[in-house]
Amino acid sequence: MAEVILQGVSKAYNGRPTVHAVDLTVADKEFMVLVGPSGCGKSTTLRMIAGLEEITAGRLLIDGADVTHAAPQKRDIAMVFQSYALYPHMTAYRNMAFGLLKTTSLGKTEVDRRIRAAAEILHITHLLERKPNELSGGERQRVAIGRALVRQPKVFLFDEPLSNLDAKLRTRMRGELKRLHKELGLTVIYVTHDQIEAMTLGTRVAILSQGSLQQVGAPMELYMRPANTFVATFIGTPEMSLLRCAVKADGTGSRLDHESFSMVLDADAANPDVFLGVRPEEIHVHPHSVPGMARGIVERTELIGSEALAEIMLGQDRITARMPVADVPESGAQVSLSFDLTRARLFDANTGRALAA
Amino acid sequence: MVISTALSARIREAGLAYLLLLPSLAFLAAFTYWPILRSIWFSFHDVVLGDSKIIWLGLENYQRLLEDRLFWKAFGNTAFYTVITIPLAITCALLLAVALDSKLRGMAIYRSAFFYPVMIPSVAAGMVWVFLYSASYGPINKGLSLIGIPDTAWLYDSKWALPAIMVMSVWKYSGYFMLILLAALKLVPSDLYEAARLDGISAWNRLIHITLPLISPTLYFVIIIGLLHSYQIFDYVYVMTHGGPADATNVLTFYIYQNGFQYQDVGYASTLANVLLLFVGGLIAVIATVFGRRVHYLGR
Amino acid sequence: MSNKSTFGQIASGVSRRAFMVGGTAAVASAAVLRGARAQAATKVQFMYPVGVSGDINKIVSGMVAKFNAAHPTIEVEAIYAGNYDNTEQKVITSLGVGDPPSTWLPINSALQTFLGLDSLADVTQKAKAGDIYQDFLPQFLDTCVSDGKLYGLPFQPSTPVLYLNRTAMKEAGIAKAPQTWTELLEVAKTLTIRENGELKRWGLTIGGGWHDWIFECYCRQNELVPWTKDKVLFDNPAALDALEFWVKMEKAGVMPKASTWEGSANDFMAGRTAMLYHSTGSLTNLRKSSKFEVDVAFMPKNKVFGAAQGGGPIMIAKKQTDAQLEAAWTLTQWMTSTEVQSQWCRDTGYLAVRKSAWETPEMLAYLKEVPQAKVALEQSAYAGAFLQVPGYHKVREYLKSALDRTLAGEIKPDAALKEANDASNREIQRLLRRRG
Amino acid sequence: MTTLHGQTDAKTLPFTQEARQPFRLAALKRGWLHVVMVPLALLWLSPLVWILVTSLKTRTEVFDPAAGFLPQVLQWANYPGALSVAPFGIYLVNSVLVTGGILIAQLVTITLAAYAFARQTFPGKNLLFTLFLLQIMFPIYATFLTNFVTVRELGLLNSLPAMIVPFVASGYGTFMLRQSFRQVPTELADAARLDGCGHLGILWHVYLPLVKPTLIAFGIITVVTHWNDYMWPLLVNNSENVRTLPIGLGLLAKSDSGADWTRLMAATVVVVSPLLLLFVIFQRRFVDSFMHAGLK
Repeated sequence: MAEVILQGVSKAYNGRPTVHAVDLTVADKEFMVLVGPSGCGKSTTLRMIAGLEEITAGRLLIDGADVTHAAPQKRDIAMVFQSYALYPHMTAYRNMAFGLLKTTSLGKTEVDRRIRAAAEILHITHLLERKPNELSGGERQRVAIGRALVRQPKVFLFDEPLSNLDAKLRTRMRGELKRLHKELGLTVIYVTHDQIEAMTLGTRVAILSQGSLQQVGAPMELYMRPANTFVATFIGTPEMSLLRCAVKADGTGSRLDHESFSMVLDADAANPDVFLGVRPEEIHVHPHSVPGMARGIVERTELIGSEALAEIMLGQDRITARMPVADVPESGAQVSLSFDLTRARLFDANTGRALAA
Repeated sequence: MVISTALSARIREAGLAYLLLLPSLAFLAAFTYWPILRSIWFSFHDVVLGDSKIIWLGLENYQRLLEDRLFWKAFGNTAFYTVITIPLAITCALLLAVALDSKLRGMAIYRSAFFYPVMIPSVAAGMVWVFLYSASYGPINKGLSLIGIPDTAWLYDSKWALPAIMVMSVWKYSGYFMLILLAALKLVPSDLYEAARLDGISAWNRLIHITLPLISPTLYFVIIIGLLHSYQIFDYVYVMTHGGPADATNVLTFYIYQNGFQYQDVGYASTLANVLLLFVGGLIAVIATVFGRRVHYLGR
Repeated sequence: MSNKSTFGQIASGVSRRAFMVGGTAAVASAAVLRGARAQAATKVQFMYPVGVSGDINKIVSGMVAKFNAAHPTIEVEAIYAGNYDNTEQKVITSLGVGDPPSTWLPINSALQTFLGLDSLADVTQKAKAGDIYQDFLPQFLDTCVSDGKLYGLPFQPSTPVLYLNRTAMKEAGIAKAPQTWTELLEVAKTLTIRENGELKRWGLTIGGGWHDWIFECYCRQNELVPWTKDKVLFDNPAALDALEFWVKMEKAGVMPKASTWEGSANDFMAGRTAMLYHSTGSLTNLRKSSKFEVDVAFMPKNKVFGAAQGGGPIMIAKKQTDAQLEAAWTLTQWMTSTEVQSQWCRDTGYLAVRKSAWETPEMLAYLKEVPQAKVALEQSAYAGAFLQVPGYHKVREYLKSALDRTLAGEIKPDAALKEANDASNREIQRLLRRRG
Repeated sequence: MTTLHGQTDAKTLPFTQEARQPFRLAALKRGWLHVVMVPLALLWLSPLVWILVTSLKTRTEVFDPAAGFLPQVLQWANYPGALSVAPFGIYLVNSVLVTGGILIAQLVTITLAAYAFARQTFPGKNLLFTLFLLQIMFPIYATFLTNFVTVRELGLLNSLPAMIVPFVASGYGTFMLRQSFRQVPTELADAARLDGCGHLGILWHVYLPLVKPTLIAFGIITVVTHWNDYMWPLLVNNSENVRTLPIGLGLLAKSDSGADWTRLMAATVVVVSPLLLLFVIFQRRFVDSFMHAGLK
């Protein structure tokens, strides 16, 4: 098991750049999730790590060795594909054995031992003699993972492996993957477009947008301290509300002015134009008019079981608040709002970057 | 340094590709391109088979072609044959393939029944159909008389001789296209049909909206091959009618053969062959642009 | 289960070995044969078509084997080359690369084509040294003559004849074959059967595909040889008269507008047509394959009897060593010798080229058994060569197209013949210009 | 183990099979399909029936309208009669060698070329592909003259290779196989690369097994085409020991006197039988191969 280092890794197709100088270090035994909307370059980055795509510029190191231009099989990695890519003409057993026999000089008994062991872990021992078209989606998924496991590679690469499964199965496989990672101490790089998957699986998460790395960090860190508005809105459901405000000097300190409220800022802010980012759970809704508080009109409410969401128009901005079901205001009602400013985040309105709090 | 490594990888890739093409290209060069080049050169000359004397003619052969009544007749016959027979045979083949792409009892027999005509040597097949088409004692006329259609000597009649050969071609080649389409149908993933069935889509719509798009690469292939296969009509014309009666069945490939081998007029035959090549090439280019773009590849 | 597969392996192993041994044996025996004559034998090829019976392949091989046995210094290789067209193409292709066979058997019409390629050995002097000019039937020998010089020897001549369904004629009360065009039309009318306007039997069919050959016979019956060695005369009134007679027969509803060579023979055998113009070469096939009695008659005359000869001579390549030329000539003479011709005639139905061949005891016995065979011989007295012009293939196509279109009613006879005539002469001129 | 496997197949396949039918047919509907297919198949088969029946008739029976459809007495002698016109044994061996030679050579050349066209990027790809198609677009008779000269200069006239070399490359096969290769999901190739396969390894382990139906279809077609080749073999070969079956057939389909029907049909049966047999065997393999390869 080993560390993976990307240094300024870039990809261009026919001169058109698709991945821009990504710097990323994946530590040993880490579960690193690459997440982003479709077309953000996450799969391309993964395929570059796998050696399936050429690296246009930059360096890639696995376990200290420069493998920027090494052939895929020389990188000591294994990959699980979105469609599983099981060889349809081979049994599950042969699918798992094929790469081992091609890339290693292991004897038949050792190969068999590894396959049996992996099958045991994945509970697919009884499926080994079947061909892929005789397996269900979840079973194929396990075989595909098994094929990667038996290789005992330094790094596991997963390319949206759960996206072909139904919701229930997906949750179960998620738990299973987490278990495997923990029990076997794997180094994993995992691509998904699903932020919940990213948050639940990753020891760290790397967020990509338009070919550029936006932020890398532990899931909660990303949630609490997004580096920019993209990360802020991408992570978390419902998404963070952004309120357009102006910072004004005010003798001793600064004030944050919104069209429907104004408040004192503890710190100075260099920029006059900012976004105030507030998560739904940081907004408190008061049914009655409270003097000095911002006032908004409830547009829409949604009950989602244990709690409720309300969309509220605050001047020109629409914000989403979360609250206990009992406290739900009626649509069209005027409400007073207060924000839990201990976790308030300010973003530069022009660059979207987070401002030091 | 890094970039040059990437570049060299690409050069290696291209080098391997050329290496893979080399065996084919070597043989194509010797037995296809060289004859085509010679044919282009011949077409500007008076060349007689068996005679080493070659006389420069310039464009005379091409001029002759424009004024050649039989060339235009053969051209028209070829076009007529192609335009009718190919769609007919392919439709027939498609329906057969779809019908036979299931676990029907006696499948082996059906498949063999529709494919065997491809295997009958054209000499023999042509002769058999000469008999089938005979007036009065021919089985086809006997059959047709049952439904009140009067006796016709199909191959003796300049109106019917070409359509008769076309019907025979459908018999001979449907099985051939069927086989290729059947191979393609085997590759269509089953879950697509399941999904469509769950959506309550009718069998006909499944054929049109799922099967056809999914086998479109093969269908595209079959259409082009069908077009080129219309060359095969030569065999039947040669055996059954020799281009007659009244040139009604003279088609371009037969006319090229006649000029090149029977008349030993190699220069003119080459001219005809070049014109046919241009024509068919143009037609394929049209098909490729119109149809090729709409082909769906499963493998992206 | 495992037993069975082992057995299978052994069996297939054995059969493969047997196959290999067989292959080796065949090669070995061929090698031995060659080795035996290796020392001084002159190698000569004979390229021939198969026109009337698949057995010809066997017969020719047998003849050549016999010849080789009798001539230890000559080794003849018999090469089957398809039909007449294929044979001609094969010979001409090999001529093109300067490597022609020593001898070959084309259709007699190809004479000018081969002369145009300067490929034929002149055997006039050699022939004069023997009895050829005395014993060969002159009408056959003439097919090998151009400008008074002899190129090769006739080997298997044929002519069209009129085949008659004797049974049908008896039923219709017709006692004898039609002698003239007028009688032909009358008899054909009588023999034509229609039921409720639908045709059941034609009176007459002219074998399609070679109907230009039969048309030349009609021209000759009008005292016209419709060609000279450098032009055709299709626009001659005598030719027009012949075509108009065809149109008249077609209009009278006694014969089909067109047919094919295979189809017309089938039609006759199936009783779809009562009379048929076809080659003498078809005699055996028609006689053996028809349920009824088949009779053969002269083609009816108009002004005179007349016929054009099909079939072919053996030609000898010009470009070869003297030894080969000598060997080729020996072969050609042997193939056209009295005994061989008598046998060949009886085996195939082609006409024997020597007078003496017709007088051998075997031949006399055969004629007694198959008197029809004699008709073609007698008719051949009125026969000449068929369309010996340069580029005869193309000329044939022009003429056939003209005949077809006329009978189909697409064009008037005079216009059709004029068109065919002009197109043909243009083509001949084109080829002659090359030569000159 | 094999048996166990077989059982698994038997249990699961009918399900997959059923599922992948475009028209799911209840038993009744199946019956209807037969109602359509049986007459159609019979119609298609009728010329074959005529060939078989005629091959067993006497010559007079063939065209005698009164003779009835079936022969009075089965004339088995037509078969030895047909075979006696030429050394069919040698012809058969040659046909097998020539057809087999062409097939093997073509499978090698088209597999390599089709892979390059389907899955590799290189300059001039489209131009080269068009050049491959030229082979099918140019009328074959127009190449005979030049190829005759070439074959002669190679010293191959009158030999089995003369009948093979012009057909070693196949634009047709390349095209057909390229279409199939392009239908194989690219992820499978990626997976194989990670499993340590180079281009040739991917070709051999992934692409070829998956396009087996296409390979078999192509094989059948090319075998049939060259098995029945007439003009070219006739042109380049002279001696009996290098001739092929269709030449023997040509002996019976004579030009001068009308065909020798009974023996021609007997010879046709003889020439076609090996092919028909192969087809019946391979069309099973054709079905099987898809069952195990069914792409997902």
